[in-house]
Amino acid sequence: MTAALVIENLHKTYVRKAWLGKRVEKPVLRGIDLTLEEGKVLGLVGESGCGKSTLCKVILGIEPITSGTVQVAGVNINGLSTAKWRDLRRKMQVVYQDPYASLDPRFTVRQLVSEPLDIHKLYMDKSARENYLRELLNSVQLDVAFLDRYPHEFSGGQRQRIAIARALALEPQILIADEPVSALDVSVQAQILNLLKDIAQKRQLSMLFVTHDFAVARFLCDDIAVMHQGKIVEYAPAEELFAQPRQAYTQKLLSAVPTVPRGAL
Amino acid sequence: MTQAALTVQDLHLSFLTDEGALPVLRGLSYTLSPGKILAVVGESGSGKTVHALSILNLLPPNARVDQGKILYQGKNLLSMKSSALRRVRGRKIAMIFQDPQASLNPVLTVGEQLIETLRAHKRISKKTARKQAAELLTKVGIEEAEKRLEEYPFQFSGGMCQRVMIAMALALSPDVLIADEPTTALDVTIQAQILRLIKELQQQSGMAAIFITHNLAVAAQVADEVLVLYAGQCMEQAPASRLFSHPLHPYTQGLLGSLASVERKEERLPAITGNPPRPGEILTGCPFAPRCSHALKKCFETCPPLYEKDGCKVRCFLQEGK
Amino acid sequence: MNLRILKRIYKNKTSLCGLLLVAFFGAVALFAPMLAPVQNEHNPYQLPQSSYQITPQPPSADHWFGTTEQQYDLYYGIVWGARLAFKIGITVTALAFLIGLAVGGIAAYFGGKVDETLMRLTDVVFAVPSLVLAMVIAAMLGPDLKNMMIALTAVAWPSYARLVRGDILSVKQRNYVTAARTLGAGGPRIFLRHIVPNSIYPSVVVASLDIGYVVLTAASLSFLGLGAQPGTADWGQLIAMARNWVLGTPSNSLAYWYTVVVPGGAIFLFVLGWNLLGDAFRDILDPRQG
Amino acid sequence: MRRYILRRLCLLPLVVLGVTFLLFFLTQRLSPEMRASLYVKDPRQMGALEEVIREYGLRDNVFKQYGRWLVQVAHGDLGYSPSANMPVAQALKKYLPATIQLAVVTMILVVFFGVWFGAASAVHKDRWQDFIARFISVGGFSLPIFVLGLILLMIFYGKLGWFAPGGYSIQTDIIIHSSAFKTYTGFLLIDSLLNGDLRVFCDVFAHLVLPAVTLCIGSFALMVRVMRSSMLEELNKDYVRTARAKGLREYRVIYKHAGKNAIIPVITLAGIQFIRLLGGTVIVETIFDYPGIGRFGVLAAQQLDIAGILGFSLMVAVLFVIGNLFSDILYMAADPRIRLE
Repeated sequence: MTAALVIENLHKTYVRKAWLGKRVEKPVLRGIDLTLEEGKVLGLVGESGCGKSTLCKVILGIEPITSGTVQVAGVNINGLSTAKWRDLRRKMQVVYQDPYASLDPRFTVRQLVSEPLDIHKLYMDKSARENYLRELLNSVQLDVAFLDRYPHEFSGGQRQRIAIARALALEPQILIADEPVSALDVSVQAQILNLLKDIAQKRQLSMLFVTHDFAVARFLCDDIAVMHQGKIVEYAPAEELFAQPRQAYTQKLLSAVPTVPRGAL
Repeated sequence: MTQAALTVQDLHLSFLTDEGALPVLRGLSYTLSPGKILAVVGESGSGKTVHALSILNLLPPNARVDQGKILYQGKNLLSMKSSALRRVRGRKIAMIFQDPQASLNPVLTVGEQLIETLRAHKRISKKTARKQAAELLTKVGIEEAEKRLEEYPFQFSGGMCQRVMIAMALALSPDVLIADEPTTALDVTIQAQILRLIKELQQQSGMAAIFITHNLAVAAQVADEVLVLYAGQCMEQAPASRLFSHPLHPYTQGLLGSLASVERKEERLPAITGNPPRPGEILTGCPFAPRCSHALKKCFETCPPLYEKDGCKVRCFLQEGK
Repeated sequence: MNLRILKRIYKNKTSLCGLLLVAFFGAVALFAPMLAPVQNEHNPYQLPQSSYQITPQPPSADHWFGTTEQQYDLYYGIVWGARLAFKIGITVTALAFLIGLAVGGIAAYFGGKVDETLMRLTDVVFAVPSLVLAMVIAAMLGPDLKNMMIALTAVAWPSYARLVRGDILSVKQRNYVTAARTLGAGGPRIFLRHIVPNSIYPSVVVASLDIGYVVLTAASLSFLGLGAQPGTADWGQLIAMARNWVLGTPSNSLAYWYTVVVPGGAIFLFVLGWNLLGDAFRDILDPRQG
Repeated sequence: MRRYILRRLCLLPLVVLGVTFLLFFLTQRLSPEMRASLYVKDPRQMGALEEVIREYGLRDNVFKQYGRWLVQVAHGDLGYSPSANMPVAQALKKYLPATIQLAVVTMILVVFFGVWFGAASAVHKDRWQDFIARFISVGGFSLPIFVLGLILLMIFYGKLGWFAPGGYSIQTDIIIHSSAFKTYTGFLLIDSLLNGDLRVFCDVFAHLVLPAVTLCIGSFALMVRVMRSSMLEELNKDYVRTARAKGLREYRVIYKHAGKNAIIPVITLAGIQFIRLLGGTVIVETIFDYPGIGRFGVLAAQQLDIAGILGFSLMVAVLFVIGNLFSDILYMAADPRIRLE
């Protein structure tokens, strides 16, 4: 069973060239080793500033790698040509945190979800395209009538569904979810979490789920990696980690999570 | 019953927009008993923040109080003269906000902003004010207070800024503290520390507090009593222990259900369908009816009153008989 | 989108009167041949001269606005001056905007060294006050209309370059642009479909309303004798001719008030109209600017 | 912070060089004879231009000539100006103080009234103060300087006889050039005070009023607009709400909290404004016959006096550089985030 995502000793340092050649270096990833098995959901949990979003950017090729290797679906992304990157996009897609910023305000839902199809020349026939779009919208529980509306006409939860539909358009094997529910209200958050869980199971997706909320991670993830200042401090199957967290940092994080006293519910 | 620290009576408030006045608060009433923390829980658009701002009349220009009173020591804050209200702000009723770094003036040192608060209400020299400011910082857990007074807000972390805000709020030991989502912007470890700090200081000083949040779990950490707000109306209000053990209103049950728990793995979250109403949406009947799985026909026609029974209030026809 | 803008303009009084002013001057410029019949065929901007008498004459039956020194008819000057103002304003703004769009676009799109050099170039042009640089260029090229327009364009494009570059850079960081990259879209596709529509639109509108400022600078150049030549229907030139008559006669110091007030008023109202319209569009498009 | 100043310091000479090259490149359009005046030391040489052309190789490629010209400028020799019939360097030295004096007085007017009106209009948004400020601001933008200048001249000097044009009256002229009057700084306003001669001070100031008022309208309009939008932005910020929640008096909330932050963009603008003023002096000094470098520049341009034009533009570019640096330092003093970066 080949792993969907293999990261070995990954380093990422942001370099700011100050005047007169003085270089200001800011290491963000300090040697990450991580593997995402196929069909599994890996939770990446950490506080703000631990580098989890940077890791997503590196995996998606938005930020260059300083050192170390990243293999996506068996392909090493270091120094990959744009053509090869384009093919890789069909295997790996992303859902971002801010539903208001990740959708172009001037595009209708139809244009948004069709963009990946136009780029990769899929379902170019008009009726096939229309049916596929309807199918995609249904898979994220969105009313087909929304196809010709603009993002500003939707709530946060609905926009995130549009973003998910767009990510699923290329039928990827790997989904990178960078804190997809953090910006949503609690009731809407639950709907999107259920949706992601169904999609992951139905499509046998391997998902890297980034979050700062342990409770959300416990609900959705099979394994969990705890990240702190650019390093993975603990990596274990979810139930094992929650049963007895080994690292002091993980224990500290877990004890700080506010819980609701469960009554008769 | 000792005199309430603060009473809100039938508060109606709306936003003035191009398309006319959008109602945001549709008759909110509650009493805050002294020495107690009341958590006001609501999702975005529920009107929880605008209600907090109306208490000290910090409303944006396009907000308008249509009806209702806010009583503090028998006087209605809403109709108070601005000079009188100014003596209440900060001295009797203090407030802390969600984004600590943005709530401090970036071009003034932390010391200046603390001293300014003290001297606004007390006739004391700069020197004594400075000493008291240092004590306040130490009290909220900031080391080397003397040195930190000279630093600017951008040299403080989010958690540290919130501690400064708390120090500023408690400078004149007010009777009531209003905290508008004070830990939402903070990491979970810092959030736990700030919640503990607020609880300790509240118990030491015996002041009352209104704690506004969208997260029931955070409310559970500090609240003595919880009020669940939805579309500008109180859906349920009860002592914390009862509300979490026996939630009566379907919305409260839905909220508790959709909150993923860190204690055990759930197969599926019993989420509430649909979306929270946009602020100002015109609603007939019970605002939660469209998303409620137990909704009866009459729920869509008339809005249920607030039934009250031994200290718990709930706005739902299902509770009519009980 | 546009209907909303028109509604907002209509509702806001100041922008409405801005619209009326611009429309009024537009009509005057359009119907110039009817309002003031052309005297000299091959150059309609040549002012008719009723005689060579030096002292300007006050407004009268056949010279509604009076005459300047050497009896150039002010009424004809104002009417055809409006057409010339539009001609100068539109050509210079359009040209300057295109250059600015190219320079700003290239600088923002490529970034790095290209961005640095292009921006330093704009800094150089910004280093000298626009009027001084225009004055110098006009002097070097020799004072006539075409050269003046070249000078004005050379001075106007850098502010557009900076405006366009700023807009593009801010949109470039937006999340939906990164999202497009992760969909596999190439650089040019992202630039044309996502970046340009979201960034250029506000700049185009704000830029088009700088016509007022361009006409103002053109008039200043003519006033200094470095733009239109005496006898052309250019407002700035008309005022230049009024300079020696400002102090009037020993008996009545305001004798020749009209030689300054009439062309001066024309420029003021023209530029005011564009500025009022510009403010309205700036508020509507970017309410945050307040 | 030092790094920030260092960066600005290295950048500015580049800009000045860029300006001079741009202008020098423009002069190439003209015939060598016309360009010869750049290299003339004294008037007698004006006759023998051919010799000057050969001597300075005015037919070589532009870069060589530019290099030679730069070296010459470095030695302070800017050539001879027929329009001012004196060497350019000397003309600049003679006229510069008057322009600086005018610009500084105008700047004080612009900053003081601009900030005051801008803040007032923001605080009383959409009330009468706001409409007046906005009308003055748009009006100021639209009213050409020379129209305003001529009208003011017509009314105040023509009709009422106050504020005569020119730099100073004839009597003052005699006093200034008399031996008793010592020039310390070259700025008449200051020198007259240092010499304790109040009459000269008042006379010079009287001649300054109309030009200053005319010059400040455009910049004042811009300052009001920037201060207004900056103040509006700050007033909506969270820390202003905190200040009110603390029970501070309203004026303290507005001026100490919001004002202190709102003034920062105004300061950076002040540097750029100073340069716009120099642009304005060109017209104002011409209308009011005020003996500054602006008038010198216009005469040079009108008579196509190449040396004069280049010398004038160079001086303006240098003033720009100094003005920019000055506003940067002011900016750092006002904003701790930059100062302690």
